[in-house]
Amino acid sequence: MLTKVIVDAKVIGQKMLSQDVRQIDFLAPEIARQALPGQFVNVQTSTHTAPLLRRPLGVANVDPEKGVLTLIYRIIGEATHILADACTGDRISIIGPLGHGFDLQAKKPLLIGGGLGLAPLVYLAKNFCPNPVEILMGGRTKKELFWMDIFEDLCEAIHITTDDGSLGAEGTVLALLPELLQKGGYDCIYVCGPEPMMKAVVEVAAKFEVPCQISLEKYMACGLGACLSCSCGGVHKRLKVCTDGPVFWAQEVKEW
Amino acid sequence: MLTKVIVDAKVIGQKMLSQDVRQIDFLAPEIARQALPGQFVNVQTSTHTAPLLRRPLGVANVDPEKGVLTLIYRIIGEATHILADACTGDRISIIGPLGHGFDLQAKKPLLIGGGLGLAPLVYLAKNFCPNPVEILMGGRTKKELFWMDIFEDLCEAIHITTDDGSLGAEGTVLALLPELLQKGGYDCIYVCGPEPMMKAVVEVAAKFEVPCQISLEKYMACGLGACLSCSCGGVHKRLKVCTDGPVFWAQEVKEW
Amino acid sequence: MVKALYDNRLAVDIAGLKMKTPVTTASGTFGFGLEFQDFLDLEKVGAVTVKGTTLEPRAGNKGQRAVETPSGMLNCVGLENPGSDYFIEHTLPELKKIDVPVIVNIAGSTPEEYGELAKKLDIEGVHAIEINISCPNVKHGGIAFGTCPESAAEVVRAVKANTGKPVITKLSPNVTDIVEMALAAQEAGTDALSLINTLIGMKIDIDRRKPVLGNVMGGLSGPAVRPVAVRMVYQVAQKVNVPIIGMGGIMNAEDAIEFFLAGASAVAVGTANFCDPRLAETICQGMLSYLDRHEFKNIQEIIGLALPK
Amino acid sequence: MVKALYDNRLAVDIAGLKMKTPVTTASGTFGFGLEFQDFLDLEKVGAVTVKGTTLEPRAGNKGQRAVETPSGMLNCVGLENPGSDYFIEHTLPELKKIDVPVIVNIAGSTPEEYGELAKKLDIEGVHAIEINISCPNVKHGGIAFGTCPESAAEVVRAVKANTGKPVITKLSPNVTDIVEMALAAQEAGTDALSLINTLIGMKIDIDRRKPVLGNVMGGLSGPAVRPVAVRMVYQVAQKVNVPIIGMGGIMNAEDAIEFFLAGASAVAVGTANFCDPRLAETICQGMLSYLDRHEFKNIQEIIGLALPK
Ligand SMILES: Cc1cc2nc3c(=O)[nH]c(=O)nc-3n(C[C@H](O)[C@H](O)[C@H](O)COP(=O)(O)OP(=O)(O)OC[C@H]3O[C@@H](n4cnc5c(N)ncnc54)[C@H](O)[C@@H]3O)c2cc1C
Ligand SMILES: Cc1cc2nc3c(=O)[nH]c(=O)nc-3n(C[C@H](O)[C@H](O)[C@H](O)COP(=O)(O)OP(=O)(O)OC[C@H]3O[C@@H](n4cnc5c(N)ncnc54)[C@H](O)[C@@H]3O)c2cc1C
Ligand SMILES: Cc1cc2nc3c(=O)[nH]c(=O)nc-3n(C[C@H](O)[C@H](O)[C@H](O)COP(=O)(O)O)c2cc1C
Ligand SMILES: Cc1cc2nc3c(=O)[nH]c(=O)nc-3n(C[C@H](O)[C@H](O)[C@H](O)COP(=O)(O)O)c2cc1C
Ligand code: FES
Ligand code: FES
Repeated sequence: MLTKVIVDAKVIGQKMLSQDVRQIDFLAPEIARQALPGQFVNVQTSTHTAPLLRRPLGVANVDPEKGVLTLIYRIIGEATHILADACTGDRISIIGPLGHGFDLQAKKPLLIGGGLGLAPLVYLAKNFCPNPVEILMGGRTKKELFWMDIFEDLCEAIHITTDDGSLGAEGTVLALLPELLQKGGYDCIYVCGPEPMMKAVVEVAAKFEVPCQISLEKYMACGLGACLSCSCGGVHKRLKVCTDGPVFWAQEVKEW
Repeated sequence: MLTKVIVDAKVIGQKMLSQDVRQIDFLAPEIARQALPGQFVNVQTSTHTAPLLRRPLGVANVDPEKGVLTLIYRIIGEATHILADACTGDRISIIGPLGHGFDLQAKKPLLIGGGLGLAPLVYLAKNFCPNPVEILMGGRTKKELFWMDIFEDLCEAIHITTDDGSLGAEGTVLALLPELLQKGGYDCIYVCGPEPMMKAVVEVAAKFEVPCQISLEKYMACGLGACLSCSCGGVHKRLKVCTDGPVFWAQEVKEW
Repeated sequence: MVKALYDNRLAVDIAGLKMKTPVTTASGTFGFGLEFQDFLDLEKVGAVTVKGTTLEPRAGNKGQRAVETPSGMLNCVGLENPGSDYFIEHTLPELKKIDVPVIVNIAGSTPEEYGELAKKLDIEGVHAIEINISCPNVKHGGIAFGTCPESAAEVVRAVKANTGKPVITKLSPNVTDIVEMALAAQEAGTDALSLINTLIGMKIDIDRRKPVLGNVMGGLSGPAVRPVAVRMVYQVAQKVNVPIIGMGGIMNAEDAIEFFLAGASAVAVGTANFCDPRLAETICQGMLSYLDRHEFKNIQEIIGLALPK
Repeated sequence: MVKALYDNRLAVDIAGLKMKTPVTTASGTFGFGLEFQDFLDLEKVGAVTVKGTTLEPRAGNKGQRAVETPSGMLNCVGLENPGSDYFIEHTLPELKKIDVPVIVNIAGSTPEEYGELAKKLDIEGVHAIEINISCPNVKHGGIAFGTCPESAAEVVRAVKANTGKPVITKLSPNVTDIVEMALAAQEAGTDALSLINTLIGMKIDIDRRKPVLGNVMGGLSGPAVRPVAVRMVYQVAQKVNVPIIGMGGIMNAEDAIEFFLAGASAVAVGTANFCDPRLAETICQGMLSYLDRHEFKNIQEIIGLALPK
């Protein structure tokens, strides 16, 4: 069984992916060796009382041999601003791996992501390699699609949409999805992104009868299944996003 | 008239004076040019809400030409721990110069200090140079007396007491004070240190009829004379340590 | 010119008290305003609310009077002030030289004392009276006026009977039902409400094994209490029809906007003055950006927008 | 062995509930304890206080349920729990395998419901009942039991009449007079008190211009509220003779010691479990160092030391 650990992880590098998105690498062998695609960690950015709570961030990649844990995050508020100031050598308390990850049985998967939802899909894509993986990603403008560089080596095909048409097809992922599902022969969809995107994808997937896994994001206080901040309605039972998820089969979740 | 300013001062260096005492130098020309011995500044160590308040630290030295402000502080709690982590180049918000400093008219001054009370005496001693200055300092053990190196070039004579006798005379500054006052011909005493030390010095000074200036320390929330956290009883009126002081003539303060 | 600067978009009128910006200063955290002149232009502050004033001078509490707590602070200054005569003779003339409304925060031990104080302050240069009812009522065993609707109402009536200035009643948050207190003050004739005063708290020095504060307990203020303050403004705004001045832990424009959305018509900067003495002036820039970003014509338009429809 | 480890210096007896260490977990912040087993040894926790349990399962509140605030957090989980039957059948057997006392926190909408729940839980494996009285009293227009002495007493009596276990009444801080509430619970027969529950607060999303929490208001917890919690324990300890479990913002051993000095006989770690899931175990080391440093024989010796003589 997996064990959750709490470690003082050493920052070993930080990289600017775009103006407000960073990749941070930690030396955290206990987590790197165990974490599965779709799981997350809970990061403490301050040893003072403000910010107080840990922040959940998806596992964007691991190198189990070197013990490296990679996270990709958007600088958005207090905690992520502090994280962006972390220097190589700093120690940051991380709890993980948390939650349960993606079901990895697919033979011909289609990954769909938008925004920072693409972060966990990196590790997922890597996990499918060398089997062919396709990804459909949506962004606002081509500036957001630095993700292309990341997925280039991991995916056989990258399908792109942008709201303004500055790269790929114009519109949301829905502009390409029906066509892809019609022709692609995918046996599973993995989607992670903003709620409206996921809801729309789930609907289309259902129409095409392709099984679909979704990765939910809810405000989390504990990440351990203890506080019920993150619960949502499942079929005949309540679900906790932090422990029963964040990854669910679309049909498991009734109310999100 | 002096103007108080608020500046984002650049850290230009930090030096370890002992295990828990640091000297930090800032580029803060507006403050360095104005500050007088005995004044203090109010330092904000966090841009988050905890620690919330600024921390008062005495001006330990200035270089008005280079615009350098020097503080010497003991790492004791949350804010000073953060300060100790500041790196060259960091910006820290400082308000100053605050309070009113020492009266500098003495012809033959005796400075008396203990603990971090010695910090403001550095700038005071420098101010008297090249006139001869003597200092009497008390510490617990010789380890605390790294101050000697600092005052060496500034003072004509350094008198030392340690509680354990490991350096200088054994005991508190009172072990040497009466003798010094008898022989020294000082026309003013300047004392800054723990309250019991200052109270004892004031008593002895009164006996020998040597005028005495004291530098008080009270918990301060604003440092601007607005909140009345720091007030104490004067003769026929209330005094605010942060604006009427921190330096007072001993006889001005009735209740501290 | 202030008018040009703020375009009048931030102007508010609190029961006849005209403020160029909707930002005042919380009593006790801004001295008499004059202490902050090195840092800001008082004429760009909506109004200066001065330290609590009593009939006679008071020396306040002994011992340590303030201490930091997580995202907040405790104080037990205890109404130290030079008294109303000193204020009128020495401080008010200085304030009169500045083009900014002055709100005088008053405190007393009996309703009569409040009334007398209100009468004394019914003079030129004083633009409004704020009643601090978080003071012990000596007639009722020292229970604060602000925790009993009848006592609070009595104080409000005493003040209203003795002044022609707008009267603002400042509510204490240390009550089971803040709405009940607000309604009592409204019925007694208050022209406006301000809330919140400090929550009662304490800290113990574990090495000395004694309370840190000389007065044992003190008032908790700062961002730590903001969620309680916003909640109380939100509750009160739904039930009263007098304007509300919101305060409690405002550190920046975003925090101030929370109070407006909760139903406040003006706000006060308190503890944050100690962190950034310029805030009472500079906070307005952030509020203007917010209005721009969300395409509101003026601050009036956002008052109460988060209240239930 | 725990005994050897802590030397018995930290053992306390709360109205018959024997705890090896004086540290329990605040209800709702530690799940059912089992969630924390990767991080600590439950047998080294003084007692596990479980999430608030109701007769029937409850789904809790919709929308966002938690949000951080300065040095604190708001939650409106709203008593989501699988109900007492599920707890007794599925959770309790797991807890019984562990050598740690279990305190069951109970909640209801009527005194009768509380009584029925107490009776159901008067079984092996349950070591004490903690009554959460911060719940709306459906018979009295939804006003919380915990803000009215009579309603609180009614609940306490209903529970006492139905159980042989030690009964702990958990007080709400949202009252004008916490001592009055404590005395009402004591007179109604409670064996111990725990305080504080959360302060009511709220936060507004200024971009959406709506309350952040699905339930509009929520409970404020964490270090922000500690000064209020310590103050209330200090006030109550001077007036009651039942033991007190103190809580509210404890982040480390020093914070815990503040509560003992204020008169608590045990403490609970709440929100801090989210920051450091090991704390309920590791905090004891710090308390032992404190006892050593100040030459106290055991934790008993420091209880109430900061109270007026
Ligand atoms: C399971 C999970 C995985 C996530 N993975 C990633 C990721 O890989 N990369 C990434 O950039 N972001 C991810 N997020 C979102 C990330 O947690 C927030 O952006 C982050 O907490 C913001 O913190 P802040 O202090 O900088 O901003 P804040 O100002 O605190 O908040 C900014 C936004 O983040 C949300 N948020 C803040 N704290 C939490 C919390 N404790 N739980 C959930 N939401 C919160 C707020 O609701 C708000 O919308 C994930 C969230 C969850 C629940
Ligand atoms: C006018 C003045 C000048 C000072 N000059 C120096 C100096 O040159 N060097 C130096 O090392 N120290 C000086 N101090 C003391 C210094 O302010 C405290 O050591 C510092 O605030 C500790 O902050 P902290 O967060 O690290 O510790 P905390 O854990 O917050 O406190 C440690 C100790 O410092 C005291 N303290 C904390 N905050 C304040 C405050 N806002 N006002 C007054 N006391 C406080 C506390 O009461 C406690 O005793 C001075 C104090 C005053 C009032
Ligand atoms: C040091 C200090 C002194 C105060 N003095 C008074 C006072 O004299 N009269 C009063 O009504 N409120 C007084 N208050 C309360 C504030 O005006 C304000 O209501 C409270 O601090 C909440 O706002 P804040 O969190 O922004 O500080 C004082 C607060 C502080 C911190
Ligand atoms: C997420 C969460 C859920 C809570 N649920 C309950 C509950 O079910 N019953 C209860 O009596 N108290 C509940 N509380 C209150 C805590 O038990 C505790 O009294 C309060 O949080 C103060 O302690 P703290 O500041 O250490 O968290 C809850 C608190 C939080 C943060
Ligand atoms: S975040 Fe606490 S239960 Fe999921
Ligand atoms: S610290 Fe505020 S008046 Fe002196």
